[in-house]
Amino acid sequence: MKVIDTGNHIAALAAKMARPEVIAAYPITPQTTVVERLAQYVERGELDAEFIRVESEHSAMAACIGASATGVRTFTATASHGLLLMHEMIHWAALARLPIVMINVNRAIGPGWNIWSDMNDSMAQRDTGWIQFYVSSNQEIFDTVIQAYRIAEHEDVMLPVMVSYDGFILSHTSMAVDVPEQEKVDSFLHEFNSMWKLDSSHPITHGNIIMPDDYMEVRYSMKKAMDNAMKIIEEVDEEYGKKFGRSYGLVEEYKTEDADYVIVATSAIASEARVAIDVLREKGKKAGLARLRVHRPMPFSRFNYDKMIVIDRAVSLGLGNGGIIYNELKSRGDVYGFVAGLGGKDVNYKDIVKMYEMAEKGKEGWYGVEVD
Amino acid sequence: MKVIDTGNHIAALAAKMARPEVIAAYPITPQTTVVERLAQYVERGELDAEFIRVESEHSAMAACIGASATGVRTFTATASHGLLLMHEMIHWAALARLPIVMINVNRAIGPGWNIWSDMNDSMAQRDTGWIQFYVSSNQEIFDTVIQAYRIAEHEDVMLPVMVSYDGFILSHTSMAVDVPEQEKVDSFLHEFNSMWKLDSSHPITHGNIIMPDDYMEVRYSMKKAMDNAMKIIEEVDEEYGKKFGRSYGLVEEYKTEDADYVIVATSAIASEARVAIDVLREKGKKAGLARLRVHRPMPFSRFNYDKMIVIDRAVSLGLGNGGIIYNELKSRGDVYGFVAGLGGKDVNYKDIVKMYEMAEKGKEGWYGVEVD
Amino acid sequence: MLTEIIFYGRGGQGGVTAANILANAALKDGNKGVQAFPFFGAERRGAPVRAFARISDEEIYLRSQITEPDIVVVLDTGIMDVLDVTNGLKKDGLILLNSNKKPEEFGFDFRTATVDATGIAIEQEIVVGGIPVVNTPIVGAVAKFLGISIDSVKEAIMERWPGKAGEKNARAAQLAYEKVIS
Amino acid sequence: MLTEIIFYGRGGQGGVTAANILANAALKDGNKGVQAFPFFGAERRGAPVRAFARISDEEIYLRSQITEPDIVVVLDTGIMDVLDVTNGLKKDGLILLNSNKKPEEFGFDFRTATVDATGIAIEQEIVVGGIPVVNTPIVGAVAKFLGISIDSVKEAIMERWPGKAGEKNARAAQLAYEKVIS
Amino acid sequence: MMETAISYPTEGGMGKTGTWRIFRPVVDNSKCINCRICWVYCPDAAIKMLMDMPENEGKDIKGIEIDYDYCKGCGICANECPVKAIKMEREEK
Amino acid sequence: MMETAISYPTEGGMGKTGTWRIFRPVVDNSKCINCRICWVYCPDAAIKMLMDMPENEGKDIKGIEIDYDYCKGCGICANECPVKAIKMEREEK
Amino acid sequence: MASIKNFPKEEYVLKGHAACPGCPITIALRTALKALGNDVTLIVPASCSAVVQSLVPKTSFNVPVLNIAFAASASAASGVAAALKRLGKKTIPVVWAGDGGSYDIGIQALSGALERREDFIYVCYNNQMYSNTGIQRSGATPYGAWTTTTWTGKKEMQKELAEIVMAHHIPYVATASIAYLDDLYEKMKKAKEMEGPRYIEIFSPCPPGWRFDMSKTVEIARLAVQTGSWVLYEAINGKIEFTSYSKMLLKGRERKPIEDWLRMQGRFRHLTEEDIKRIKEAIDEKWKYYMQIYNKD
Amino acid sequence: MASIKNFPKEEYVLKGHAACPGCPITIALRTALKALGNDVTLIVPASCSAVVQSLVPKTSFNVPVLNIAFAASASAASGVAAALKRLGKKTIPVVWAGDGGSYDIGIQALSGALERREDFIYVCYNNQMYSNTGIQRSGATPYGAWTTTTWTGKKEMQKELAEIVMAHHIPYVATASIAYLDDLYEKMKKAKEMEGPRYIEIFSPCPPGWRFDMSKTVEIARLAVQTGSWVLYEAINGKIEFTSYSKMLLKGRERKPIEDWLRMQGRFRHLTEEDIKRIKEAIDEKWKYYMQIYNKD
Ligand SMILES: Cc1ncc(C[n+]2csc(CCOP(=O)(O)OP(=O)(O)O)c2C)c(N)n1
Ligand SMILES: Cc1ncc(C[n+]2csc(CCOP(=O)(O)OP(=O)(O)O)c2C)c(N)n1
Ligand code: SF4
Ligand code: SF4
Ligand code: SF4
Ligand code: SF4
Ligand code: SF4
Ligand code: SF4
Ligand SMILES: [Mg+2]
Ligand SMILES: [Mg+2]
Repeated sequence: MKVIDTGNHIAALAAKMARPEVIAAYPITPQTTVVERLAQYVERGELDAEFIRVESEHSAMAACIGASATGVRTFTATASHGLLLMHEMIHWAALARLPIVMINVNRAIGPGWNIWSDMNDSMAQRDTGWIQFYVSSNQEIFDTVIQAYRIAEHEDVMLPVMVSYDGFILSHTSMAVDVPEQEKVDSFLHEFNSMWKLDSSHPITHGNIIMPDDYMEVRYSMKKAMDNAMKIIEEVDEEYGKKFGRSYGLVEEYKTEDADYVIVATSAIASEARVAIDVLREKGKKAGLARLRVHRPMPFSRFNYDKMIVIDRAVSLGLGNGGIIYNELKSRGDVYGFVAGLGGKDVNYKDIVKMYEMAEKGKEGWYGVEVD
Repeated sequence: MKVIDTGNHIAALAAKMARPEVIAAYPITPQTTVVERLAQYVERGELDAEFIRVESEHSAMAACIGASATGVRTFTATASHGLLLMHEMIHWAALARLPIVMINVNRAIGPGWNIWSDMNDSMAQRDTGWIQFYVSSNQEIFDTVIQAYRIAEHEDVMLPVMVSYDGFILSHTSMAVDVPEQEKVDSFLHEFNSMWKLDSSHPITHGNIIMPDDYMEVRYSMKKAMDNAMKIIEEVDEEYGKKFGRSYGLVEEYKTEDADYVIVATSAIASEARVAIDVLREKGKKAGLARLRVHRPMPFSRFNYDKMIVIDRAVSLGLGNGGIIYNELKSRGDVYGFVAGLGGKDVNYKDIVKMYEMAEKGKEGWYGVEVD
Repeated sequence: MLTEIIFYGRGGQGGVTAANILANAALKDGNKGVQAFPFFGAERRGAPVRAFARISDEEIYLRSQITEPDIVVVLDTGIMDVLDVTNGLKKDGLILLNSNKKPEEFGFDFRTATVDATGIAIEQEIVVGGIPVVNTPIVGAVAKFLGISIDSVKEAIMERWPGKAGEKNARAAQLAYEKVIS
Repeated sequence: MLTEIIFYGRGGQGGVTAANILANAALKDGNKGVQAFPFFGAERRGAPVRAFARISDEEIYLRSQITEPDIVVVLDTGIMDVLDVTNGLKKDGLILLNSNKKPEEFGFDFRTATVDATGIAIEQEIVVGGIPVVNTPIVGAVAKFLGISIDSVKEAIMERWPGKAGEKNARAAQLAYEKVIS
Repeated sequence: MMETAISYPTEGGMGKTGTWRIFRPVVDNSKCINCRICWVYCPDAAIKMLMDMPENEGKDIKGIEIDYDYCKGCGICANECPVKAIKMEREEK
Repeated sequence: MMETAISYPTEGGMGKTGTWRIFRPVVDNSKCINCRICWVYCPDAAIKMLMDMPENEGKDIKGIEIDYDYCKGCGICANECPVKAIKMEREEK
Repeated sequence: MASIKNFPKEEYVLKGHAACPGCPITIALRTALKALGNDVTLIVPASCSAVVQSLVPKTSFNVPVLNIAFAASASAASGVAAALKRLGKKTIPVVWAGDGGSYDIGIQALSGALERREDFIYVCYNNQMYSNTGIQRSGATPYGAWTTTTWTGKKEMQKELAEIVMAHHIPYVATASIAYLDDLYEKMKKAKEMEGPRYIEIFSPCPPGWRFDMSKTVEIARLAVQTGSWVLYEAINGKIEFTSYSKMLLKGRERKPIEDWLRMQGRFRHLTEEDIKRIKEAIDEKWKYYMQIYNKD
Repeated sequence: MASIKNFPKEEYVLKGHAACPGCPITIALRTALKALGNDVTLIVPASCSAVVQSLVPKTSFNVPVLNIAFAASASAASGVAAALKRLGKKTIPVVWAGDGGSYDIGIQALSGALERREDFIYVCYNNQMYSNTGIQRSGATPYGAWTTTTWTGKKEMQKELAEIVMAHHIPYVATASIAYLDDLYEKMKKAKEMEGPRYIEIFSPCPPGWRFDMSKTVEIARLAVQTGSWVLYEAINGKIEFTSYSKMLLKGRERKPIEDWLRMQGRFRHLTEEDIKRIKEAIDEKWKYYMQIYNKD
């Protein structure tokens, strides 16, 4: 069925169709309509689940942890400061190996308060042990949320998954989305499955004091799970493709085969870049695009291009020019990095064309600020 | 004066001698004795300051922000989960350009509860816009806390500074420290200086809604401050050296001139590695050491070695082998990465010698776990 | 072909709804690419606001804001005192105004159309809290210039408000479709 | 030269304090490198615990735990039932025990020394909550084997507990220094 | 270059917010009894009492002045005025 | 390989915690009145009532048994026993 | 007793701010600042009040303002207070927070600051929901109210934050309303003269959030008091005294029917007779208790 | 009335755990679990109780335990409760938290869960400080007590968390003590049979933290009640009833002198006559109030 709706409502719809048993979330712009819609589904009886209207995001993630540890599928959504306030519990969920799925609607961090798209919020969680997706369309939001549960709950993975997309640009933009039948989704997702659970008939304790050797093993097993995830993500995506007719991969390539320079970007900018590629090609430039869809695990091996132009909407200040993906990919070839679109500054295909042309001249840096 | 005391007590002593006006902190192992000692100084009248016994770390940082914004010097200290709970306010302090100085005593993240050294706590804050030091001895704790105030409050910087060191390994180990006279410290530190402050005779508002263009400028000005910090850190260190006879630089080199492989490490492991270098040299191997003392801003340009062996005590799971510094330096040459010592697993010079010998054979990865 | 549209109105006046209904109607008419989105501001009720729509027969990859629209729709001509609605409008672009005046009375250097959406709303009794609802008639009018069938518009309206309310709104759209002048 | 020492005792018995005083005394004697640190455990009162000291005439860069000590000090021989205090001890290493027995009675394959620290503590009336404080006498005894002057030990004790308490403890250290047998 | 989010007190922070108005309060000062109710409740501080104006000092004057540059037309003044001296009229544009 | 911090219920989680003891509770069961006070207060669950033991079922038996493997020697039992049936003695080692 | 006739003419909320037409926040803040004067530092967490200030680099608040993260107002205020003490200034730190930032996400910082006896004034303007993010339920949302997270009406009774704060045994606790500005002014003045933590909560109906015509903000606030749904009182060192209209109710004036108040608000449109009965009973219960206490004294 | 004679013989706290000798936590938990049975899920935040469990992969608690971050117990419990409801299980989520994790850092999650009317039992064992990190002050630390962050004695009165919780109007609130285990057992049993949020606070003297001989844990707890410094009561739907020894005090039995209690504890060693007077007065004041209420009823 074709549905036309905002990214947030599509996210809520996908979550609903994944049949979580417990949802705990706290409102924050621009995520709010995800939560509102889910509350509505639950109150109208369209989704048979418990909705916990927590009093903060720290509690939202804690409640998901409690529910997941008790053995049910969970969902939450947040953005920006909400995500930051969860930070402690985000680490916790990963170390506890609980397959929680979370939407993060990317929004800049304050002060000053800025409600627009910027990926510093989720990128600042890159070291927490979560699998992280960055998606580019409402359709992909839907498909990725469903995939996320399969991946998170896969016995070789058992890690939480975060699906991020640009605030307003996707969250509040209506686009057409193909929504499959509930039965098809049901048959794609398996019964909830977890690595451990609390059950009074088999009492265990989770999370008491752990000594160094065991701790290092726990961390190593998470590393292995991430390694596995790289494969599982592709397998799940392929199976999804067979069933639903859409798949995306870890990195989505566009005209890269003969490209002189490959633009690397995520999310909305990556979509917009596709238009820029067409413009550049018309100009006779051999431009290509590699859209990074999965940032953790980072699919390093997919980046075998001679020359790359990385556009970052998040920065690690004090790390060269700051671009996070740029810095991570720097070792993979000749890389030009641009930081653009922070705090929701609009980045359109013309800007991207300009960046391309700057890179050709060996330039890189921050795009769109008066650099003195 | 030579004093023999634990890293934490030395940190408290240094903080005291920097004369903060407001301290807000919350106890957490292994930071606790920093807070206890400072409370004692204040209650005994040895330090004329307000000590706010906050009810959480989120509040500790918020209180420092409030005090700093009102125009006084501030101090706090934390570790592990405390640092994670502060995450939102850590970002806030940086974007507000408040020169807060914070000690972080590195400790692993739970679950399970693990109180031992591991740098995932502070490394997970690498994208927050704070200047970050990692120090290797109690003497360096003292010297760096003093330097930190000069750097943070420098008009070309105006960013908060975090000084991290290994839990227990430094925090609870007594070593001899040369403590200068209070007057000398006073003359090294200037009057508290800030970029802005709240004053009812000149009312301003800080942090209301900010639109994309202005926001991007704020971020860019932070980037410039980080660039400046690279220089200022060295200048301050040099001046400190002239005055107190000790200086450290951004990267401390040991026998690197003719080294075949340069070991790169931070904190306690970097100190232990010095012993390993001597052992390796005795074995006839041309080993060198580059101790990374400042991780933000990252002194990329100092890493001009052909072959490096990076030992990480923190991981970004899903980013290759995970080692954070390893991944950041990968583009600087031929780099072998080891992850070691997570959750306080002891890493001694013999382990480091082994890693060196493994790297020589082209091996890298996680050290000290049964890798299957 | 890609058409980009900006709706000008006030916070609470339903510009975003108009853009949404239009996009839905366009989808029904077989357009593969449709987008509708608000201006991403922090505005409160009453303040002038914008909404956007993109319609294309192909998948749309654009994610940026619209700065050079093909069509500009003005729901409340009062805001023309505050801002220049022709800003960025393509040379061969169209301005559609909610007004009972004739197009030429506005003296724009652009192709201009008018429709008395307010009048139609009052006539069809779609008034909420004393304020006439102009977004459904306006969509009817704009559909005409986009070659979108009025039936699709009405269907889209009925989907949003099933029942009585939808019918009245659909009728208003139909009337506007018929009455718009350019 | 680097000397590494492990103190075995119980939580609350003051092993860390002993290590600290020893390190301070060593510093006073001109050693450039001194370290004293607890075993980094999560132990509660009463549980067997360890503390460590390193002493060297040069700067110490080591930051790892001590696994092959030169000297092992046992504050409470009761814990020898629970753990092997000779674990890792260097072949030419020394065991110093708080005991009124003779060294040879323990039958270790290592050089062994004993001092009746408990007896000295009782004699010097350094008893807290009914439990004799053995850490200061034991430091006096161990100093002897390290070539650390007993005056430095006493000075270090007095720095920690100025006044009466310090004096009693210093006297205990002195006595132990004199009475230790090996 | 903006270094951090600092703002300075300014009248018209959001511009002339009078443009947001759909209904306009119109006062009949001859009815006014100087009760100050509209003045104290106006959320936009858009009402001034005539008697508070320096030029009217000492005069026995009744009535208010509405700053239409900023009045957002909420109608609270009209709703609260005890003598119905204020009426809301559709803004003509 | 440890995948996450899971623990299973085990007696002696910290080993034989009786080794922590400095003083040892010694009971004189002839004084005991079976009041259960020591049993209920023992923080280490180291006291068993003789009458609760299966082998003593039905018997009119008085007294307790202390599990020295785990008794940490806190002395609460001795302090609380209403008839002073328990004494704390210095552990001989 | 203060009268609006004597309110200072100074305005610290400047014209042309960003609030919706008919917003209760600026009504409350105008009067509060008239009472407190401008030697204050406002600490404002995420909320409509943060938006109302206008956009950087302009602000409509003519006093120092520290905007702060949602959960952090009372702790940031503790830092401000400590710094002001060090600087020897008399400036008063005043938190200006919504009900969301006070009842829910900021309550830990608030409770901690109260226990530490911080020297500041905490104002909670209570519009009974998260209005800034578009009308979600908060701990202060009353039973039965529609919000976008309680589509069929909230199932739980609201938290009673003023009671909770009183259980912290602080020097001053007061409730107020934007309809009774002389009472609010008086309470702000009293708070200003005291030391230690002081808490004032202001009832603030929000037109878009509660779904009523923007001209009715004050009227609805007034009715809340007159129906006994909101109560005006103050507690100095724990001793409660009713004030203004609520005092008259206590002394016997008849409460207006709660339906009058509920009917005016779209958020209660869906209430069943049963719901209304439950609300009525809760109010009756509350007043029975007040009367009992009052008559005992 | 329960008697220790009838306590179940089952032990859910296994021998050989990691608590200090004389620890009040395991005394409390042994009895609590005897009352609640093993169809529970314990939610334990950072605290001594987390350490007491022993080291991974062993645990001394023979019921399911979810250790959780310090600030997160009541919210994690909300998640557990929701999941159990979905699974149709009768298992009771029981938070087992220290005073630090309840009075200070966990109070926001607690307050939120109470407002939402979550179906769980919250137990706060109150040892009046952060013992796990080595004796720092908490909101529950009494006036005058030495801790490592209040070297000269705490300057503020303790927070009254049970009162604060009561201001949330929940079905069951009770205070208990490790000295009165029959009373504790009874209260746990009552709580077990109820629905919605239930709160029980257990007074728990800690030998290393309060500086007393480890054999005196129970004695000190008993004296706290006998001197009237700690009060045993329960409130069912807001109605307060004193219980056990406190009831006898209410009925006129004489309170023991508070000095007896203070003198036993190293943490109060430095108190001046004046301090003691202040403490005494506060207790007298409290009891005067109780007596008043009691005699009025
Ligand atoms: C940590 C965090 N979570 C969520 C938000 C989003 N947020 C901003 S304001 C707000 C609601 C504020 O409600 P209230 O405090 O009642 O103030 P009001 O908007 O009603 O004035 C929310 C949920 C945020 N800024 N930070
Ligand atoms: C966010 C965070 N801050 C601080 C700590 C350190 N910490 C662990 S337990 C504890 C004190 C616990 O006190 P309480 O809740 O009273 O329990 P008790 O130790 O007294 O049993 C502290 C401060 C932590 N684990 N997490
Ligand atoms: S209509 Fe509203 S904004 Fe305008 S003057 Fe009246 S009260 Fe003020
Ligand atoms: S409310 Fe009416 S009578 Fe009172 S001052 Fe205003 S206009 Fe005059
Ligand atoms: S001494 Fe303590 S641990 Fe041992 S049996 Fe008695 S009460 Fe139990
Ligand atoms: S307390 Fe004493 S009398 Fe009572 S059961 Fe124990 S040993 Fe027997
Ligand atoms: S939503 Fe309500 S509280 Fe917020 S600015 Fe608008 S009227 Fe004021
Ligand atoms: S410190 Fe106190 S509460 Fe903690 S385990 Fe020891 S006795 Fe128990
Ligand atoms: Mg609100
Ligand atoms: Mg405690």
